[in-house]
Amino acid sequence: MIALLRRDLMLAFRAGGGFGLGLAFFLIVTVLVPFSVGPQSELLSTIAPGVLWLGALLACLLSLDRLLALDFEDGTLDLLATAPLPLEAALSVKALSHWLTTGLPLVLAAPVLGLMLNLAPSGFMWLIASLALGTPALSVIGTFGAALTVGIKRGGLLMSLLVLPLYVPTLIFGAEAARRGAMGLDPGTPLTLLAGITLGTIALMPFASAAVLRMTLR
Amino acid sequence: MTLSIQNLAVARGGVPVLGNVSFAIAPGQALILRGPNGAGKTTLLRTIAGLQKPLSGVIEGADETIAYAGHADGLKAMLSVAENLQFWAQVFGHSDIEAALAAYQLGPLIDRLAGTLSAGQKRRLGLARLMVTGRRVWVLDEPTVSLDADAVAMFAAAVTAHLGAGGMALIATHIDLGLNAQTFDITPYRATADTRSGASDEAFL
Amino acid sequence: MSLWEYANPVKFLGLSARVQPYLWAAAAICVVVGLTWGFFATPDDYRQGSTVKIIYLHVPAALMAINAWFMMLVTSLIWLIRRHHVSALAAKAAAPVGLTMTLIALVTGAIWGQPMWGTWWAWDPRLTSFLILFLFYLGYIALWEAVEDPDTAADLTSVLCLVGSVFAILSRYAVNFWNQGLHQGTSVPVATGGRTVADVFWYPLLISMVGFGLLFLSLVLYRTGTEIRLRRTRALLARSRKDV
Amino acid sequence: MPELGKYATEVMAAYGASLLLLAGLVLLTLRKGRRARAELAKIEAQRRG
Repeated sequence: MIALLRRDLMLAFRAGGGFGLGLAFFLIVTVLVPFSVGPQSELLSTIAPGVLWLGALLACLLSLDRLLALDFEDGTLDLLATAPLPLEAALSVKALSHWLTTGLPLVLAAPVLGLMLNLAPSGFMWLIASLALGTPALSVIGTFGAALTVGIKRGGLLMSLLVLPLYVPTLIFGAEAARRGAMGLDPGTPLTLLAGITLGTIALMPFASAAVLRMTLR
Repeated sequence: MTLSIQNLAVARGGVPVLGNVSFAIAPGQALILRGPNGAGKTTLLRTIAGLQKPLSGVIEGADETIAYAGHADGLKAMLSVAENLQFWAQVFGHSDIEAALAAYQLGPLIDRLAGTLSAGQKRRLGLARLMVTGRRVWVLDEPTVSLDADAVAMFAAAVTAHLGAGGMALIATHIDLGLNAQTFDITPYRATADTRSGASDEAFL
Repeated sequence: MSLWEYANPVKFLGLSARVQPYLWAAAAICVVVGLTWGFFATPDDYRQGSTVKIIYLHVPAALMAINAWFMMLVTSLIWLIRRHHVSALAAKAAAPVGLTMTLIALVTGAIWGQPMWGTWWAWDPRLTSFLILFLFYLGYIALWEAVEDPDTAADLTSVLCLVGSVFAILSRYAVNFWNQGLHQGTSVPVATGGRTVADVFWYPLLISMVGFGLLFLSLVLYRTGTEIRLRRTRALLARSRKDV
Repeated sequence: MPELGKYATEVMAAYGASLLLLAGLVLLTLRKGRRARAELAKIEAQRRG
């Protein structure tokens, strides 16, 4: 398992591995927001938590179709399926490496972008907390979407269509927690629910993803 | 432990292609599969490797013993030869890649990125992967594609050494490897009406 | 004789051909009677005026939108557990019907909302939930269309339906949490235990709901038959290619 | 025609749109069904003939 994680991380950091693409996308989307809604700082500060959450979600989505498609094309998935490592574990590791290369940098970059969007000072801590809690769920759910569409030619668009509705609860609770934090309200309830979703998906989704992947590889 | 196949029927895309296939491979033995294109060699090998379910029949001795090599080698272009090999060794719980490197004369290429190798070199790396799995049964689908005569000799030597150590091999190939092995022609086993039961679309007929 | 015998596609076609004329007739009668009664012969609500007549479309469609997904969930489970082809194909057949019902519920809801709430669209929890359901239907149908091998498609869509159901319920709670809405309480008594609509509105509504249910059933039976014939065509073609 | 009062447009629009959608669904269903029947009949005839 550690070997797989190391390999995936190594691949992500090598040239052409796509590390940083999600981050750059996040940056650009956030920078474009003031251009589209106007530069008024009150408006920006109201929508900042939501915009940052949506940007992070889209950035996660962007890198998902590389997650399994490349391994499918070069036969790695076939070989992994015959390896002693259970497919559930392999997919959990894949989701983890996706989070480490996409989700974690987003969490770390969010405060900087929060500054640019005039996020209320009380909101920073909760923004980071909600993203840190929520982005793992995005990676795990995304892995399921990637497994569903891995055998389909040009499956990227279809994957977005399948994954985005599944992201709704995570987005609602995550953005709600960040928003309440920014408004100085107590974000405890949405944050707890978000943690619940994250833990639940981490525990259960790999089984669904592995089941689906076995069906595709047949 | 013998690999034994009894009355196996396999399907491709829901349509039965082979039926009533039976054979056994004892330790130290190899079996060469032959048959025209589209006869179902790949489907049969994938079924034995556990990548798809048989329509019917029994496969014994295949649990966690098979190393499969298909048309794709599972190599990453951005990793070096050693890194690719080490990765597969670790996945299978081993760490020694020296023997595999030596058998396919990959030593001089060890730091090259796999993406910069020629097709034949990639294939050699893909076959070297089998040696680091430590698995006893090699299931190989057209392993000699894009190999030159020298490389085929390396491959034959590697298989012979594997058999000598009590391993087994099931190889679909058209060329003569010079191995001391039985051949098994799958042409007569094409699925017929009475072996078709179990096909997924049978209910619609 | 067990119910599972009708899981055989040919037997299913026979049975469904026998009951379909009655079903279609009953569906047409109920829909026409319910809607005509509702449209022509019910009084206006003292608060909502004539817009209350939209209820005879909105509520049955919304009900069937959810029931269709529930039916797909059950048939998906049957496919995954017992691998009966009819079950998987019935789920495939039901999806576009459910999608249309969801769309009707959304459109009538929006048209109703305009005079009542003063806006075409409000991010009311129920409307939003239906929008999410709509997206799930779209994804489900798109996945069926995208996968070539029919059995793999059935497998994948079944798992998507299962996982989607869990997330749909999660979304429902999330949306409730996110916005306590404008929507009036439920009008269907089974959900609340007490009826909230007067008898004059209730009987035509009931007939309408039965009608939409029967219409759904007829459509699904017919469409399942179509899917079975398409699969049979495919199977025969595959065989003739192999036999040549 | 019942007296629909000031909401006539809305009510008519709701009924119109819904019936249109239902009719569209039924028509598409029937068309697809007919085609499938015809195709299957053709292939079965070929097999017998």
